[in-house]
Amino acid sequence: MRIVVDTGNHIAAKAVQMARVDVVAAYPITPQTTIVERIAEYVEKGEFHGDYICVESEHSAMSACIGASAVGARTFTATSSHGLLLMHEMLHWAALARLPIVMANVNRAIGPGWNIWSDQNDSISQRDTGWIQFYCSSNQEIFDTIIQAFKLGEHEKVQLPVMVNYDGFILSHTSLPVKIPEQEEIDEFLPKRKIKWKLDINNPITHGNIIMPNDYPKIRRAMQEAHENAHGIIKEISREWEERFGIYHGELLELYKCDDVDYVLLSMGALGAESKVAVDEMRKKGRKIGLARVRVLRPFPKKEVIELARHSDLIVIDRNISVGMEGALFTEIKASLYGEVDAKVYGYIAGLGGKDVTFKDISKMCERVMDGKYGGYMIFDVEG
Amino acid sequence: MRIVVDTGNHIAAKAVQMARVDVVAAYPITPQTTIVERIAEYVEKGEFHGDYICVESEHSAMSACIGASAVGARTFTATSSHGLLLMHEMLHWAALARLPIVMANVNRAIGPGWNIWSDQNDSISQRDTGWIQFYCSSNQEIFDTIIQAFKLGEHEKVQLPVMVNYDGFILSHTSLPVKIPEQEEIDEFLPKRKIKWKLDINNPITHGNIIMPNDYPKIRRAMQEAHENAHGIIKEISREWEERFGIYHGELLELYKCDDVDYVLLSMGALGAESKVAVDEMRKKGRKIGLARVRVLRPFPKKEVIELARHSDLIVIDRNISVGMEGALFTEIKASLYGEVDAKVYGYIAGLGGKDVTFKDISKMCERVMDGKYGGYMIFDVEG
Amino acid sequence: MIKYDVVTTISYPKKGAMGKTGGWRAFKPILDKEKCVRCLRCWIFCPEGAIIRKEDDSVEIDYDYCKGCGICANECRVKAISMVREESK
Amino acid sequence: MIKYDVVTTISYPKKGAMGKTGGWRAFKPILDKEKCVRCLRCWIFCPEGAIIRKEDDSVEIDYDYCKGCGICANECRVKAISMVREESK
Amino acid sequence: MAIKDLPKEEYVLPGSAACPGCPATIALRTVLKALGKRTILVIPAWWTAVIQSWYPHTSFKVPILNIAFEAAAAAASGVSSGLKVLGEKDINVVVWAGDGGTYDIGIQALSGALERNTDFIYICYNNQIYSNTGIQRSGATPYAAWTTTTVGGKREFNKDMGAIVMAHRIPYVATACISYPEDLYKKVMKAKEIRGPKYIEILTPCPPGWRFSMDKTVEVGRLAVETGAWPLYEYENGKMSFNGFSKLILEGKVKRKPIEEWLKMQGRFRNLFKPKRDEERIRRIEEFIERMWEDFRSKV
Amino acid sequence: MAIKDLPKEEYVLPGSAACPGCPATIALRTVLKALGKRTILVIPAWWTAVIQSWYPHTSFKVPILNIAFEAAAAAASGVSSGLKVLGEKDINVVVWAGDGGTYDIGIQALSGALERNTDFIYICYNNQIYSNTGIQRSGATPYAAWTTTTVGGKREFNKDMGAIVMAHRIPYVATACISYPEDLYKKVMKAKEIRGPKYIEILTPCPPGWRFSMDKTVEVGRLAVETGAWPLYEYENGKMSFNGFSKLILEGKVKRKPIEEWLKMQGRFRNLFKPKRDEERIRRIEEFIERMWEDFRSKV
Amino acid sequence: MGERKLVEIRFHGRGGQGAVTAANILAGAALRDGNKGVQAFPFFGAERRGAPIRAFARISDEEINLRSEIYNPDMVIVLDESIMEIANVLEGLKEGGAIVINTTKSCSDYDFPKKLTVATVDATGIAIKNDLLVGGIPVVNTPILGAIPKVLDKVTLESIEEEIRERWKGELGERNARAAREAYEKTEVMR
Amino acid sequence: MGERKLVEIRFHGRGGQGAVTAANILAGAALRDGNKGVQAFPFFGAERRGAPIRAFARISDEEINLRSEIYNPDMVIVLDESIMEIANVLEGLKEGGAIVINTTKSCSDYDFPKKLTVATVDATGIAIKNDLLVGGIPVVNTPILGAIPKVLDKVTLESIEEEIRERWKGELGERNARAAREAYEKTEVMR
Ligand SMILES: Cc1ncc(C[n+]2csc(CCOP(=O)(O)OP(=O)(O)O)c2C)c(N)n1
Ligand SMILES: Cc1ncc(C[n+]2csc(CCOP(=O)(O)OP(=O)(O)O)c2C)c(N)n1
Ligand code: SF4
Ligand code: SF4
Ligand code: SF4
Ligand code: SF4
Repeated sequence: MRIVVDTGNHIAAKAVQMARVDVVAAYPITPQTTIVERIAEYVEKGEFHGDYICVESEHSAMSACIGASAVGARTFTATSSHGLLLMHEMLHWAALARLPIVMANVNRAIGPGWNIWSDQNDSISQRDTGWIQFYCSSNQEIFDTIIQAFKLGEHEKVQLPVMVNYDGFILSHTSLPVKIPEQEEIDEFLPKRKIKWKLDINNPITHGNIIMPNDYPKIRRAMQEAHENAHGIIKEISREWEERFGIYHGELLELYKCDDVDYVLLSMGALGAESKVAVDEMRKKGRKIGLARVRVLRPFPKKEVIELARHSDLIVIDRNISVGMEGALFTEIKASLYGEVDAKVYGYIAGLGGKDVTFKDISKMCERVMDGKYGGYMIFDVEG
Repeated sequence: MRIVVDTGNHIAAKAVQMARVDVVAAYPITPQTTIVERIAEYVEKGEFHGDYICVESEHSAMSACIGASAVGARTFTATSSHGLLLMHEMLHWAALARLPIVMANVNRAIGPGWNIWSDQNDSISQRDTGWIQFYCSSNQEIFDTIIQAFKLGEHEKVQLPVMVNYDGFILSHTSLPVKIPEQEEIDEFLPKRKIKWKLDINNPITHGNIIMPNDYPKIRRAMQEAHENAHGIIKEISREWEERFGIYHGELLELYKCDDVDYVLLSMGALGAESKVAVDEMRKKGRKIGLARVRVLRPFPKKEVIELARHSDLIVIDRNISVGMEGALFTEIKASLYGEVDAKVYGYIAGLGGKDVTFKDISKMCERVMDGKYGGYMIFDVEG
Repeated sequence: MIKYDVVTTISYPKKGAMGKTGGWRAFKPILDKEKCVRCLRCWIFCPEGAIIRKEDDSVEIDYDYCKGCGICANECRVKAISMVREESK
Repeated sequence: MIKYDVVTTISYPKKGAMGKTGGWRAFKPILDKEKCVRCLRCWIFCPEGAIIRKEDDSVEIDYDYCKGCGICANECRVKAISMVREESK
Repeated sequence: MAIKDLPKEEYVLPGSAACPGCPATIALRTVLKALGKRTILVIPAWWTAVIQSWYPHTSFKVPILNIAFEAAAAAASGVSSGLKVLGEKDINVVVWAGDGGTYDIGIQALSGALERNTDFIYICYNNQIYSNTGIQRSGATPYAAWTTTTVGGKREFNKDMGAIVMAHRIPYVATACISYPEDLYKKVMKAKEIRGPKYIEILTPCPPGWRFSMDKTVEVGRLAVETGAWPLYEYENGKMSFNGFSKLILEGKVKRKPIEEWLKMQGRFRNLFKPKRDEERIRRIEEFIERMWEDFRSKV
Repeated sequence: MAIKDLPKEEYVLPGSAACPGCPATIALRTVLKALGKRTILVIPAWWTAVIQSWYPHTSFKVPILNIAFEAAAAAASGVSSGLKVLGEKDINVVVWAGDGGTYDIGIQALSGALERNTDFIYICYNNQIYSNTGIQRSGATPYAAWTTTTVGGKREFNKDMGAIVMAHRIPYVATACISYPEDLYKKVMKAKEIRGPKYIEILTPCPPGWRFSMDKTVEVGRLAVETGAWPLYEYENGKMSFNGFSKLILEGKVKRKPIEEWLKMQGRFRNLFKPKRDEERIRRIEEFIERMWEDFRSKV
Repeated sequence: MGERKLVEIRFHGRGGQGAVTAANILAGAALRDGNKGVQAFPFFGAERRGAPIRAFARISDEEINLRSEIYNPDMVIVLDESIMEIANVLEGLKEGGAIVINTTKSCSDYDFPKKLTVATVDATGIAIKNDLLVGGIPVVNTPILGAIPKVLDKVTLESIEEEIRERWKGELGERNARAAREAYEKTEVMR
Repeated sequence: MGERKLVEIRFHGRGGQGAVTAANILAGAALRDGNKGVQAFPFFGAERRGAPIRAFARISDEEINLRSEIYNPDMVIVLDESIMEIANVLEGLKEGGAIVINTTKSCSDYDFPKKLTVATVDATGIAIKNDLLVGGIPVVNTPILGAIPKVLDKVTLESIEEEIRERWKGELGERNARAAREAYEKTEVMR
């Protein structure tokens, strides 16, 4: 185990290298670009065992990943924002085809106008594609989650693609210290891919031909089951990682100072880290508030959220907005709690288009709730 | 006013013709194809005032619509399933650019395997793009909604694109009687497009260049406001239509026998029509149940749903699944009710991949709830 | 054939996946063995693979699957195949 | 200029949208009017439009916006422009 | 090479969902005889996706990856790359796509795969329409042809996909036609031996789409070649050469049959002849073909 | 025509976000002088999207629709069609795209727009890389050039986009280079007068991307033409003709300068010369260019 | 038949025979006859020439809100007798329902395992007689429509004729309408 | 400076001067010196040669969870004196904080409106002397790093040198490290 100080993107590339990925197909887009550049360097230096396909678009990147994964290769791609949106059809495809592709998505706002800064509307808009979704809050977590994502996605009871999200610039271009295990340790944690189905000349199957109405729902049911399985397997993997490497980022949620509090703040990604600072500050002032950082959006951590709400009221900060409704996390948390508990749930939207959100902003939002001065629902960036 | 018997798709083409659309850009896909074929026929016969652009993909269809709308043209496209998914990036674009494009989406399941039959995963997956979304249950409603959609989208307080969804085959290929007003009546209802911004050589603006983090949230806030405005304007338009033409499909919801009931069933699209039959049957048996057909998913009819739940428990049938969570309508209804009322809400998923859902199935689902035999959540198609 | 236990659309090869498609026929090809010169044109052009090529390059028609398109008759240069209306139609 | 009241990214033309970009310069082009033959090469090649073309086709440098790339100096065939280091740098 | 020499192995099973007289299965039977067992097909949305029949059955005996309409060449890049890294050698990675998926919605993925030198064979099945969705115009639809979206006849000429692909300077490009199975077989066999991207386009007359009776599929294809409407050629090492009847035309050894013979066989060109002969449009077609052959002559 | 004859009107305002020595603004200034006020630009994602500066300001004085990276030609079809239906005449609809948005991710929209005969001018700004995202490989990147994704030099030759576009048989295709503004101006002026799709590609050396010092932008472009690495030509009525220095080369009136002169000016080709001369790759480049010119000679 | 508020009808034919068109014409005619609710739809899939296919219609006095398939039709129309060898045309047909068959046979030649009203008509013969041929193959969908008013009183022959004439203008419409009338006249019914 | 648990630093430079690299090297060095929490990040936007840019670093004894921008730095590093004419380098700088300037001037030549520790060093001169030039332009980012340990005791010159040597192997690294040491030695500080 050694410590390096590097950007989220370079760390992601490192994880890809150490996961012994067979095929990478990716297309550049700010702020993801330095991942593929780094992988290209590895290739040039002979430090990458796999193949790097320079595709001509993200749509083709995901299509190439599907092709490679379908013959049994461990497959990775990385993108951001418009690139992710352009993949949309193929995201659905990869999930319905049950291919354990892993993707790093560097969260970035959607245009027009062009905006290259972080917000999560890009990946939130993919919540209905069937992908497992993680959100990271540190470079260490990026590294660990990418390696874990292969194990999870390839698990025989899961067989699903996994998206590892992290904030553009805020993590992608920020250097932070990361502990890197030895290659052998990683190999032990993550053995070669075991395959459930593949294109095999000795076993000629056809994948993806027409399926009639009577059979189709079974395919969807199976995906839903796989997500239910993933729920437990994520926990197992988190614990295994902790045992092996002594690093633990939480499971579907990371709970931070949540014992015996009146309020729990929920946020995702880098905001989740900043929220820790906010919680610390508020604690100092004697506020009984903790943080549940949402690491996994799909499968949605329903049970965990309900458990939280049994003892505390919730304050949710979304770095996204489903226009015409509200923040996606806010919606899904309330939906999960409905009929189960009656904690109060407060929602904010903040950090759209890279608008900076400081721990002070977060404290302000929380305190306003705790002081009984907030009942509504707002875009803090504008109305703050 | 005359009555014709024709398929949902042909009726949609008729609406486009009578709305005096300037530009249509579309690409064929089952089961949408007969819309564009019909429009092509109109063009050939000189019965269409606008231009029909034969594009080479749906992505280009939406891009061309954006271009045309940006110079002030009234613009329409139609698609389905994979075509809609391929447009995803440009859907976000059209909404953020605030262009009142109208699209007919013929709901169809997503592959692999290829499945050309109705389900709503395609349009549900676009719920975060900022588009207004309607769901129709009859060919009459298709006609009326497309015309209304232009009025709504072009309204100075809205300026948003509108998606008019209806079920593949079940409506698109099914002939039903439709009342068609005279052209002059339509013209009176829907005057020429009024333009808020356009590309104009005498007023050279740049649309969509870089926008920094401090300004970006305002753009999102404005979209959210436009949706809030749309909420009221949809109601106004529904009433105006009723006054002019004597036809009324409800507003954001269509309430059917909802007075004084213990339960309200909620469903969308063709299932909403079939649900009326189910309600009739159950009423005959003395069950106190009504139907609220959800016509509009964005802006989400929060207020209306809360109102309903003040007096009755709700049973929700989704023809979609957000894998790893649940049906989207179920989620959003519960989220809307949370903290407001404490009605019971029951959810089913049914009709995926075109699996037929009969009024008997619907009654079975409802009766199971009403008999206290259902507490969980299931994909009726498989577990039924 | 290995069956995979992941539920996704994996399909296995099957003759007659759509059933005995001979039932689709309106016209039926009749082979006159006498005239046949074993050129195999009918065999290579039959869209259905419903012309069976024997060891000795003589041919036979598989009526279970012949859809009655008439290409074999059209392409046979010695007119060894003729199309006749199916009985009950 | 009409301002549109829809809130979307509509931007209006402005000279110096990025401020006075002359501040980016490390080297400064100096024009020797004597040598200049008014060929206008510097004018057409200046990426910034920072060479002002006068009525009589003589030229002048707009230091508010010249970013100091040196193309004008490189392209002037009579070497009427030379690049010198900016003072305080 | 005679028809007799084509292998007996069949990879397309009878009883599929194809229409009677379908040129797709004709083409596939021959192509798969050439490709053999060590083959993976990548198939975008188009009529063949239907012909496969449905879950849980398939009418094909080679492994197939169905993929989205516009994605075939990119998916094939992934297949090819995956096989390479996993050490699986000598497997033919083959895209089997329609003209819609090639000329129009799939051209970008194709162009990208060619540019990055993917090791695969791309076969375009050109029936000059979108048949799967019920006969709409494609970039390959010829001038003046009726489709449901070009009711009065198409206004533009078809793209010259062969020229576009050759402009990518790949090792092998060929055209073929279902009516000449030996020629097609040889071309596929040759493509198998070459590394890098190979492109083969097969003309495949479609009875409902072109509006002729289903027993004429092969005949209409033959006439396309004999009238010069469809040239048979190969492009290797940067040079074009012509095959069979097309070679004779090129060398002036036979005269092309009049194009009208071919046009008249097909209902889709009816508006050129009824209610009255459209001299102007027929002349434009004639000229277009003549110019094409002149161009060919200048190239060889 | 002399530089003096170019109009004084400026449509690019000083004080934009462009890098010092940026060839994009050089090109745009000339192009917009030719296009004039009655012009709408459609701009996909690329460096120009940045140069515009940011909301609520812009450095351009013609109306601009920014659009997604891959969508420019399609959006322009919409603009063109919309203007037509609304009766707005004689407005130049112009796509202004990078080589990434043209050769790679935008080729499909472009090909489609050409096929359906869109009335517009498509201008490809070819700096042979993705500069906006920090210098990655594009389909236009030449063989052996360093980029961040081709660290040891690109393995493939660049696409011949000119040939691909000409294979679409459109009315007008031209190449230009920022170093020859009169030539560029004339070509844009000519394109304005023609109906249907027009394609102009401008070579634009990028100092950070090609690794030369920023005062050499114009010089490097000139040398590209003089060494024959970049030909200047026009294609009209199906025929190619050559301009300026390229004409002299073609006609054998001057000899191309040695390609090494051009390569050596640019840091991106350093690995051809350091640590030691890579004879093999230099020879391949030389051959490639020689074959291109041979090919041109056979075409004219 | 007709006392029921809602009548559900299934057509059996082969790809290319125009069963869907028949269902649509029937719906149009029924509307003319004052049925507020009419509906026609194909079986949702690709048609292949010669392959067995199905189409459907619903007719009712009231607006029809049903959007599901028809499992228990009141009436079955068989456009091609031979289809009965490869498809189960009686599937789900209601006890006491009706079946209309294009055949040269007589009603009494049929012996169905259910109590049914049986109607037979030689639609093929009528088509040939009226020169209704496409590619040499008789067009049977319009003639057989003529048989329906014989067993279903929700729709009249006149409306069917009008609907046919609206769909095919001029002489072709006339010939089709004539064929329908002729079929009406020649239909044999056994209750 | 250093008694604070968390130190926030802002670099001011011009596009092309390597301010981001400097921030990264500083973070790496600080980790070597046992600071558990280190962080370095650019201002998030495109760099243009010559245009003013900013970069940032945080150093702390504990893991850093902050992900927001730095508004009130404890220290400002000015890579290019002339930048002070076009950018407000003092913006948000804490009262009592520090400023390190690449200049030939002396500390006393500056008169800031805040109470600050001022450090000056002729990084340009040192770069030229050590032949650190790219395209004729002096590379000032490594030399100026040497000045930092003079005013910030969370990081040592030795660690900075090591970090530099790891980044540029061989002779180039040596020259850069030497320049840093020389800068350290020549830095003038006024508290
Ligand atoms: C993104 C997308 N758009 C449209 C379709 C619908 N679609 C499927 S196949 C097809 C046409 C295929 O045409 P072609 O490739 O020429 O093959 P053919 O059907 O003629 O055999 C279309 C439009 C689709 N599946 N996906
Ligand atoms: C779908 C999508 N993918 C990727 C990007 C990121 N991106 C923006 S510009 C660009 C490269 C542009 O290259 P080019 O067109 O050659 O223009 P240049 O930057 O060289 O000026 C890329 C990859 C994007 N905006 N959208
Ligand atoms: S009629 Fe057609 S399907 Fe039957 S054997 Fe002949 S060619 Fe084959
Ligand atoms: S085509 Fe005719 S001659 Fe040839 S094998 Fe077939 S039947 Fe015999
Ligand atoms: S130095 Fe560059 S920016 Fe300045 S005037 Fe000369 S060409 Fe223009
Ligand atoms: S290039 Fe030189 S000579 Fe020509 S106008 Fe400019 S300064 Fe004068």
